[in-house]
Amino acid sequence: MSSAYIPLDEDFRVSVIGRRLGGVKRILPVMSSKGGVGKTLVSVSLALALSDLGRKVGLLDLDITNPSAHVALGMKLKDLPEEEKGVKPPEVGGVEFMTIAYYTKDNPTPLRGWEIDNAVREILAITIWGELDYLLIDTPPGMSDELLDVITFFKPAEPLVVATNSPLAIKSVERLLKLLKEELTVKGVVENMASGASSLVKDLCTAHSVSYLGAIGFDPQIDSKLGSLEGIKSSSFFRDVTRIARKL
Amino acid sequence: MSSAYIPLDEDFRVSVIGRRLGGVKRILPVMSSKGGVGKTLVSVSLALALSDLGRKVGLLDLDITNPSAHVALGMKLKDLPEEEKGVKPPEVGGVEFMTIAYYTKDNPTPLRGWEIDNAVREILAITIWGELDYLLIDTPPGMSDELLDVITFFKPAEPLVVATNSPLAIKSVERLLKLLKEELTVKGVVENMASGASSLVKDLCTAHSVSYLGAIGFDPQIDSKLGSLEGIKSSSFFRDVTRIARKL
Amino acid sequence: MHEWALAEAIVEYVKDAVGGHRKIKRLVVALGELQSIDEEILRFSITEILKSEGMSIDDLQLIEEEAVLRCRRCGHEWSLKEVSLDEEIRELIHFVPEAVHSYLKCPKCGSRDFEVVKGRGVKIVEVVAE
Amino acid sequence: MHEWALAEAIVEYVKDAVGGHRKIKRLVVALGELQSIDEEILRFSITEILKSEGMSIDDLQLIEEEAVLRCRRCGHEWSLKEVSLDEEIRELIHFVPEAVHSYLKCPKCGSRDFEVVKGRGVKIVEVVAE
Ligand SMILES: Nc1ncnc2c1ncn2[C@@H]1O[C@H](COP(=O)(O)OP(=O)(O)O)[C@@H](O)[C@H]1O
Ligand SMILES: Nc1ncnc2c1ncn2[C@@H]1O[C@H](COP(=O)(O)OP(=O)(O)O)[C@@H](O)[C@H]1O
Ligand SMILES: [Mg+2]
Ligand SMILES: [Mg+2]
Ligand SMILES: [Mg+2]
Ligand SMILES: [Mg+2]
Ligand code: NI
Ligand code: NI
Ligand SMILES: [Zn+2]
Ligand SMILES: [Zn+2]
Repeated sequence: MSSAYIPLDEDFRVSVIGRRLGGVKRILPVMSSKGGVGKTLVSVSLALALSDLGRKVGLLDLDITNPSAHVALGMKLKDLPEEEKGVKPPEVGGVEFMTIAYYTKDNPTPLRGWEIDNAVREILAITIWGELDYLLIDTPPGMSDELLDVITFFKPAEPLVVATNSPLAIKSVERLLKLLKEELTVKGVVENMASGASSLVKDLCTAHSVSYLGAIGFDPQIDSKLGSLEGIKSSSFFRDVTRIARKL
Repeated sequence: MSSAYIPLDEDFRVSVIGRRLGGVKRILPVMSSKGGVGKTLVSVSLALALSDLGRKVGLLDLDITNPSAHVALGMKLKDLPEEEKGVKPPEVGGVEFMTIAYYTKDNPTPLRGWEIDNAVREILAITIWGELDYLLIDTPPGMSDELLDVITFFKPAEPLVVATNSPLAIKSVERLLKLLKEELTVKGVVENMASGASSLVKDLCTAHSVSYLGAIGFDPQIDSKLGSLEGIKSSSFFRDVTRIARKL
Repeated sequence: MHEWALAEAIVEYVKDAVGGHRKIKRLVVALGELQSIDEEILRFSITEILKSEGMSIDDLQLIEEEAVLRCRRCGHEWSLKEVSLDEEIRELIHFVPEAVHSYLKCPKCGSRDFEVVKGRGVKIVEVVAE
Repeated sequence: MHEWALAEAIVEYVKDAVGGHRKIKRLVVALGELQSIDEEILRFSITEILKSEGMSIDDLQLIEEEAVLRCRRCGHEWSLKEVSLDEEIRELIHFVPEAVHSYLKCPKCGSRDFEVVKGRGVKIVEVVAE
């Protein structure tokens, strides 16, 4: 069969990933098996907020079949990233930003799992990050290739898990916390679209002994501000995220 | 390599799928590459609404690594489905309901793409649906194995695409419509969490020549009603879904 | 008795494979250990279904295939003997073998990112028509 | 010149593969057609990086591998000659070969659910130390 996952020790690309991440102090994947809880907005805003706080920040969109961080950031995808002994992630709002969308250009890109895995390895092998204080990783929902690859290739990763107080999100996040805790240390849970009335997310953190990192309130304006850095930075969403950024 | 996708014509399970779906009049996958737009709530509510309207309905949760339709339906996952020359989907609220969660029991179930594909084929081969007017399929976000398998195995499928007016959802749905239209006829788009103020979803339908099937308003109560059939049926969400159900 | 459903699929496949032939000389089916298929029920089901299709079979071989699992993270290979899976969980895996990822971890490194290299479930090895 | 980054990965892998050896007798690398790797740049990069690591190489073979694609839906197999991919798109695929799914469909049935059977990208075929 041709459609196989290449074992890690037989893939030359894997040998260089450690070195590519060598200048990165902390790796924070933003995760949640539930879709639509705000992973993309949290990772984008957190990257911008940390950069505003004077840190060197990278952002990697690993939602390979549905990348959207560039839409939130308002990137036009016109130019290819510069090549210099590898691919230099273009800078946006002070953040080094890498996404497969530079190459797939908002076309539908249906990929089977092993193709996603292949794309992830390729991107990690060719992307030349500068010295970074933080590398944030936007991840897709579900519990499949991208997620497993994040656990495999980014060490030590400190996942930020995003949850809302919807019962469906709580159930998904519970399963994710269980999985993550088997393999690494979870940095904490961010509550999004918090209403104040529900303590479901806090209770979840207590039950699973993970830190509750703070809440982001529901921001009815946020959608209209996406695509503009000034827009995002003027939002109450961003103000709440900045409060969380200070704690990282 | 062992981890390969089995070619369709070499997989004995694939030979029986057509027959398993032989008694199903219409197949409606509920899709959206964007997470959290309401695929699960729409598929669950639509199944209940069509059943209330006197139709024979089946519901299949194909969100293999993050099944949640059973949570919305309040299924306890205690008993296994009955076996009788195959697996009979248990009935809930008049709907024949099948999910991998009967077997994975809300444990984390990280699966690589080819494993998801394998699970889908297995489930389709062993599930014995009764005569159905409608089979609704809940699908995961992204554009990977489950989605490609839905296109492969369910023919003729009439996808219902769920969108919200968030710019990130619009972009994802645009890519999905482009893909789907290459291979089949899209039944139409359902707008969820509609505010009335935005025409983004209607504009999308016009631009891509697909039907706009109707809007489901934002229902601040819906989360508190999940897990109870009476709860769901008493919601404004359900009222809006029923209006759409009548048009199918 | 969901073995009946798998037998139907096997017969459907075999019918295609042999074209119009009514007599099957040999059918070899591997039964992966992980799925704990009931060999007698499967044998009975295949034979009955073939009969109901007006077909006959000379030699139906059901061969067991030991399960081998390999960790994608650390490379460790193991068999089901190395781990404990109680009866109830085996029953769940019986229906959808991928459910194994809900219940097992690599015995060496604890990862669930392992794959079933061999012995997952039912596989047709050989079909020979008369 | 992102070939340099791939060359670094190749050398990293080769260093592991040959243990402490400083002299590479033969290194064979297949270049899948889909990725349009610049052979000369890759050769130059590998040689330079090996040198900077205090290593030498006798025989560096870069062999081209034709791309074969197969439709998962209809089974059709095809090569890049059968389809048109303009220069700009080849450049995008050059960086991440999976991007091919954004630009190509099966020439027979129109599906994007195809796979690259052969000739995707760079692959190490053989490493022989002195
Ligand atoms: N705090 C918030 N207030 C209001 N809307 C929000 C908030 N967070 C997220 N959203 C909405 O949810 C949508 C999905 O967010 P996104 O970051 O794309 O989630 P994910 O990446 O988890 O799928 C956004 O487009 C926005 O409409
Ligand atoms: N019409 C609505 N009004 C209010 N909240 C909604 C509505 N539709 C969905 N939601 C919220 O969005 C969450 C995600 O819905 P879900 O059906 O799980 O989306 P998906 O299956 O697309 O990921 C729900 O748990 C609920 O909190
Ligand atoms: Mg996202
Ligand atoms: Mg994204
Ligand atoms: Mg869902
Ligand atoms: Mg679901
Ligand atoms: Ni059985
Ligand atoms: Ni290049
Ligand atoms: Zn292991
Ligand atoms: Zn085809």
